[in-house]
Amino acid sequence: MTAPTLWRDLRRFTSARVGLGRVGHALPTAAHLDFQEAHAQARDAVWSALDTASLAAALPGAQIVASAAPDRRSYLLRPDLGRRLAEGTQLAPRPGCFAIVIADGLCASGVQAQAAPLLAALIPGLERAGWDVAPPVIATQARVAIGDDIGQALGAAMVAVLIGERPGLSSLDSMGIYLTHAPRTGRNDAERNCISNIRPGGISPADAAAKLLWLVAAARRLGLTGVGLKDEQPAVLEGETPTLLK
Amino acid sequence: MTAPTLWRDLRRFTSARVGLGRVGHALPTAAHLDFQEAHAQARDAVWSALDTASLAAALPGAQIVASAAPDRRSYLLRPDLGRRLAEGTQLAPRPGCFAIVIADGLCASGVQAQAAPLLAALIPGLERAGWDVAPPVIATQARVAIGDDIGQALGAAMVAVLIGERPGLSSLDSMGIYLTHAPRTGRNDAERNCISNIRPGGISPADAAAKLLWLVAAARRLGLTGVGLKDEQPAVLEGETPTLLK
Amino acid sequence: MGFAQIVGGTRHVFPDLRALLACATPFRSGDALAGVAAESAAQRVAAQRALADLPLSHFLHEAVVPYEDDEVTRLILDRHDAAAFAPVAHLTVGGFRDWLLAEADGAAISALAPGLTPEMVAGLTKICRLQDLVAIAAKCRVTTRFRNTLGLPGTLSIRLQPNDPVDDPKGIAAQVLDGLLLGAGDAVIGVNPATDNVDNLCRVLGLLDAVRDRYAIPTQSCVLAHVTTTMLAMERGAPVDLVFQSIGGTQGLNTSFGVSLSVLREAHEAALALKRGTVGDNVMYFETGQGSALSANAHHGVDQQTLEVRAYAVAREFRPLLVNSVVGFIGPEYLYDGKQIIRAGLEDHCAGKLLGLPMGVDVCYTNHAEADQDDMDALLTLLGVAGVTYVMGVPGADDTMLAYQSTSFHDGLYARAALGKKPAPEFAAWLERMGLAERTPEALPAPMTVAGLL
Amino acid sequence: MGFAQIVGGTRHVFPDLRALLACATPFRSGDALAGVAAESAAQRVAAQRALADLPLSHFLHEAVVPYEDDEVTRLILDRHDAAAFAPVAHLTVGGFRDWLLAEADGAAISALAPGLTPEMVAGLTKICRLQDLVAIAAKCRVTTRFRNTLGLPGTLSIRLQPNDPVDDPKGIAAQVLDGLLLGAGDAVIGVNPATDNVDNLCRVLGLLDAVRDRYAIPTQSCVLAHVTTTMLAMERGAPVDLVFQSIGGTQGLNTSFGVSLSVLREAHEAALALKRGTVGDNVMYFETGQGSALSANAHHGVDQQTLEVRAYAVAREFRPLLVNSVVGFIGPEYLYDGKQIIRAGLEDHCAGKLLGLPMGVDVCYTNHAEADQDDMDALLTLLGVAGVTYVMGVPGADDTMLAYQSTSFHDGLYARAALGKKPAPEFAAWLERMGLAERTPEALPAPMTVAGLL
Ligand code: B12
Ligand code: B12
Repeated sequence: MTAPTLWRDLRRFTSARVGLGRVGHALPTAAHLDFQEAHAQARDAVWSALDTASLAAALPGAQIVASAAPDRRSYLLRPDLGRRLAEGTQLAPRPGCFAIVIADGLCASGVQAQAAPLLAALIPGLERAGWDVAPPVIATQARVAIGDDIGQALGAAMVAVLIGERPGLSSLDSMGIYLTHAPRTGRNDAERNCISNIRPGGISPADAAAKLLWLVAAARRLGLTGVGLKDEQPAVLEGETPTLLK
Repeated sequence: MTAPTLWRDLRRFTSARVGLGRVGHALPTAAHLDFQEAHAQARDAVWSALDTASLAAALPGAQIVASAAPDRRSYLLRPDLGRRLAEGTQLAPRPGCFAIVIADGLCASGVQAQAAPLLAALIPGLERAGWDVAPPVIATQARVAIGDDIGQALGAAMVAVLIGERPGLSSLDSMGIYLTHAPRTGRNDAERNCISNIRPGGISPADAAAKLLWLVAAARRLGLTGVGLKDEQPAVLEGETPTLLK
Repeated sequence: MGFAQIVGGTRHVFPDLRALLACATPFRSGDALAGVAAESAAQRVAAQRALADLPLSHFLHEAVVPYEDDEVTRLILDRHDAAAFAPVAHLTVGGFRDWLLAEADGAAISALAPGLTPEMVAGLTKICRLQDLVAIAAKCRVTTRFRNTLGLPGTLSIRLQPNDPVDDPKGIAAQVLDGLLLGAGDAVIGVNPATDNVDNLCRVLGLLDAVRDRYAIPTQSCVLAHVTTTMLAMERGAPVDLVFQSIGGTQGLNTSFGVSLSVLREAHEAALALKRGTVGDNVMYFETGQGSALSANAHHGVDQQTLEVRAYAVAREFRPLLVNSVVGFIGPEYLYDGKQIIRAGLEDHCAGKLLGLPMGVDVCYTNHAEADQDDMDALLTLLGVAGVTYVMGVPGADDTMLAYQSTSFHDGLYARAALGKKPAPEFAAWLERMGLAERTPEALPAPMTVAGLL
Repeated sequence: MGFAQIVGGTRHVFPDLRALLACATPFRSGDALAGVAAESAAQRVAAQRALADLPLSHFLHEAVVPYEDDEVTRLILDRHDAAAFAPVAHLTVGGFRDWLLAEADGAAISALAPGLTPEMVAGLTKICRLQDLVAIAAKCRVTTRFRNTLGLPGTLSIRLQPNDPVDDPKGIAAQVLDGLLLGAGDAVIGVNPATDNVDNLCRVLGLLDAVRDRYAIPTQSCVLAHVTTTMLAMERGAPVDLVFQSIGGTQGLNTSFGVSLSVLREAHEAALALKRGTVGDNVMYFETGQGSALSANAHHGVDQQTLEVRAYAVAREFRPLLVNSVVGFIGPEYLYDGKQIIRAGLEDHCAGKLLGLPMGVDVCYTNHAEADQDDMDALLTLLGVAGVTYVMGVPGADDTMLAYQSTSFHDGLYARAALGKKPAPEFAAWLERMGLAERTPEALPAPMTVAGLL
């Protein structure tokens, strides 16, 4: 280590907004306007809709449902509605199954792009582990806890909710997965596990599928998800492609 | 002058919020909450409506018209609409008359209470001065400049707009009068004169009528209203009842 | 000439500087009312980017209101000082922001002021965040004098505003005493007269002058009548310290206010001739406010903030003692809510200071706007940090004549205490002498009574 | 027992303390969502008046969440210190506000803290304007220590928050360097781990400890995993300075966060046993935020701000080094826009300080809220004037992992410069030694490289 590293070179190591320089104590104009532009885009992303038809086309057997929130504005201001299925929603029971929910959440694009590749890695793994995997349920204007309603209706043994995470200035395409053992209406967040930041620049769908399979296996062993289930999946060494755990 | 005057005694001399005391640098809690209460009331007053029927009943021959603002919210955000008559309003021409407009403005209660007493003093004075006084026009969702439209439609020589002034914390009942010579659409505010704060605690309707008659006479003499016409009505001595000027 | 900028894959085009400035403005209701606001956040950012890249020198070549039609434009361009402009002549608007934040100090900014046009400054503020508006303004040094010294670093002055719905002398006197007890009045003791009656004006002028004289208060008084009425009062020998007038950024608005540059010039000279100032001869007091030009239909399709800054070009021509933007005074059709009022207040203050003006702000709102005391506390505190020259002081924040809420005398005390600010030095010494510097006495200091003032 | 108050001729009735507190709260979306907000401005004022007249002692007799059902209520009432309460025992809520503003000084407030319940403090803040929240908080003195001293008058500290979407060591290191260059990191260098994987946690803990050690930075580090995961890491010998946990104001919310008082107690003891602090032993870091209890359906019909203050009662039990409200982090369903976020941030800060906590605030917003950088500048500046202990520092204000906007390192510099604040003294001395106190060098100081940190 000899040649001095320039401050702005820090940018090579991260997508975070480092090395921006400064004018007095403030951001230089260019960086400030970059921020403003990103903010305008992220705000728009909140209002983007999940293209349920094309998603369903890629996922044979998928069923499309809606939450009790009638529109986007209600969705944003009434999380209680986003956690409940719309009145009268019918789901065919499938006791003991592994349920999969794909929810738009706060930004649809991440789910739109990554749900299918993730499921392509996940479902075979689940089936190898002996699970009866129910066809995915695609839910719009939905919050994480809608998985409890859906899981209960199906009589599922576990539910994984793939959901659009809120858009950030540098991520309009992030997906999270929330895993809940024995889902039923009224579960709390301490009873779930979470995998977050599934997106380009974050965790890949393949790595996320591997981690989820590890969690599912542990959850079955322990008979629970949540704080009682610690993610002890061995750390993947950088550069090494993770192998699916059985 | 011997005994010291207490700070709070200042309140005897004014309805302004003097002598409130202080806690540190702040208002004492009671004064702070009085303010909050007055604010809640003043905000409601903005949304009060002029009872045009009872007003018209008190003013024989009065005609009721509306501005182009369809509702209160548009009125607040679109002053341009409040300055124009609603599409299709019909007014019978009365060339050379003195026109009187009663407008709700930003708070109806002052006009509601004081327009009639003021006109009771004003109209005879105008008539004594030889004016042909047109029956009052009552205008809702109206701004001052609606008098220009109305005056033009009537072919009036002068128009006085009696209008509800914006509500203050200590005045939910204030009326203003704006006098315009040769009214026509497009007049600006430099071409009007104003009498403001007609209300209990402010100028009485009788004093306002006297001042208006003085201004009308001067305007006729000079052939204009506005900055070119200075209010040189002799100051009324305190306690003395003003006599109507011929 | 037009401007174009690509944002998010879309090409946004702005036909002229006027449109560019308007679209670059953070959203406010008045620009929407005028139909000149950006249609989307993306379009706004595009305009801000294009504006940031625009050379400052461009503003010398494209007027937003035609030179031929408007005496304010002529004033701006004819008075432009190219030598003063030189240090920033090579910069873009974005570069100007960077220079101001990184390099400029108070002296450099003061020297620059005659080289800046209002439109350059308006453009700058449009690409500033609140904190930039605070930080830049805090660097500016503007000092003015009449009977005391306003604008020194570390000071915050207050206009004592004892308005009465009928100009009752007792009501005015009681409010003056209340304000003095609470440390207000160093900027000016200034009454908005309820009527524009000439006798009445002279009477109120006499009252204020007598109060000031009686207690030897090192401050100035003003009655905010129309300038032409004040000129009449001067002719009649009334004791006029400061001449007041509302002004705006276009000739058309000033016409609708019943004034012109020549009327103002005449009034300025008349006031100077009275030689009533003791430590200086800044004799004018101006008020402005975003939205007034649009209200008078004299806005030429220019956004309200740019027009507001143009009003400051009118003000600086007359070396005023005080200027303030009555930011939330007019109503929600121009500044809808607390957020818009807060931003506009900081813009106006910063822009005025950059142009070398002794800027105060009437931190205020009306009852038809979506704002409350919390918003005012925020704006007042921010302005204090930004080094505002003065704010209003109204008993209990309630102006019983103008029907709006401004800052109270208490608010002034809060701001001074929270930010470690002092009144103007001469006035601070007077408060000390009168025993009013520390706490408000429960009984009035011996000679100060309402009756004694009349 | 109920409360009644006449306002504007109407009699408003509030069935219990819970309803009274809720209706007295300035409007916010979360209370509307919960169905507990006042229905009109008049009803709100009525509640505020009735609340102002309520004796503080009443709060010792009426719990807003039943004692039997809730360990937080039990903690609050069982720990109440009657002797400390004595100086204000005779006051109403309104009288308490007056006393705080007029008479109390920092020492009196510190002595009082154990005598205050969260509900008393919540009640107080509901009848305060922003400026009161600023002025009262500015009087409070709360100092905590681990490897440096936080909260001294005239200081403003920054949590350096170098989050990375995959906990990439290089990404974290680059952000740490960026923050140090810009003067951030005296409150803590604290990473939110992307995953809750235990190995990963240990790895990140090791990285942060190595950085701190290598440059002898007088600060502390923290990885904000779930407390039970951090406990596992401690068992495995990882270098844990501070134990972090999100907490709330009801037992039900804490259950939904997977914690309880006994879990926190266990973690506290484990961390104390490590004896890693050099100048003090405040080893806990808590985060809170209005709305979380409602989100977890564990709010018992209590308004969100009262519940937030109850969370501070949980925090103070463990003598934390740092507490902060993540005020705009959760979303518009609880705090709709900049106005609500600004007020809530100042409420939380003031309330926490009164209860003796080292309060920071995550001055922040999400992209689904109606807020922007201007609002954050306002809140940051106001908090600075109020004497906030610390704020966040995120590169360019953009947290790429948590997907929200918080204060940037630049914002920290702005606030310190605009308000004349310094970092914690030990850290300030370190910045001086490293040549980072004045300006950011264009090239990194010799030994500071990303590679060098790994
Ligand atoms: C708001 C206001 C303003 C705003 C108007 C902008 C706007 N778009 O609203 C601003 C700040 C620009 C303003 C300026 C002035 N104002 Co003014 N203003 C008011 C205020 C507080 C409220 C008016 C109101 O609610 N009107 C009712 C609403 C429903 O109607 P509107 O159509 O929206 O209002 C129009 C008129 O009010 C008009 N207007 C406003 N002020 C004045 C003054 C005069 C003399 C005239 C003819 C018209 C006028 O402007 C509005 C838009 O066209 C009143 C005080 C009060 N309590 O009413 C003083 C008041 C009317 N103004 C007054 C004065 C003196 C002035 C100035 C002449 C001050 C000066 N020296 O320059 C200037 C210039 C006025 C002009 N020729 O245009 C005096 C009038 C005294 C008198 N009896 O003559 C009043 C009574 C306050 C006072 N006592 O000082 N004003
Ligand atoms: C908002 C948020 C919160 C809020 C949630 C309140 C609310 N009503 O929204 C608050 C501040 C309370 C919070 C708390 C915690 N959070 Co959190 N949170 C987030 C965040 C930023 C956004 C979530 C989101 O958009 N969800 C999608 C929307 C559409 O669905 P939703 O139904 O509205 O969201 C629900 C879930 O997100 C849930 N939730 C929030 N956090 C967590 C954490 C876990 C482990 C679980 C199971 C659920 C959960 O709360 C919401 C309401 O029910 C994510 C990061 C991200 N970029 O997504 C982290 C994130 C999910 N949280 C995280 C953590 C660690 C926590 C805490 C455990 C921290 C702690 N030590 O206490 C606590 C406790 C969580 C719990 N058991 O409830 C981690 C999870 C890491 C992991 N892989 O396990 C994340 C990924 C951030 C991080 N890396 O630090 N959190």
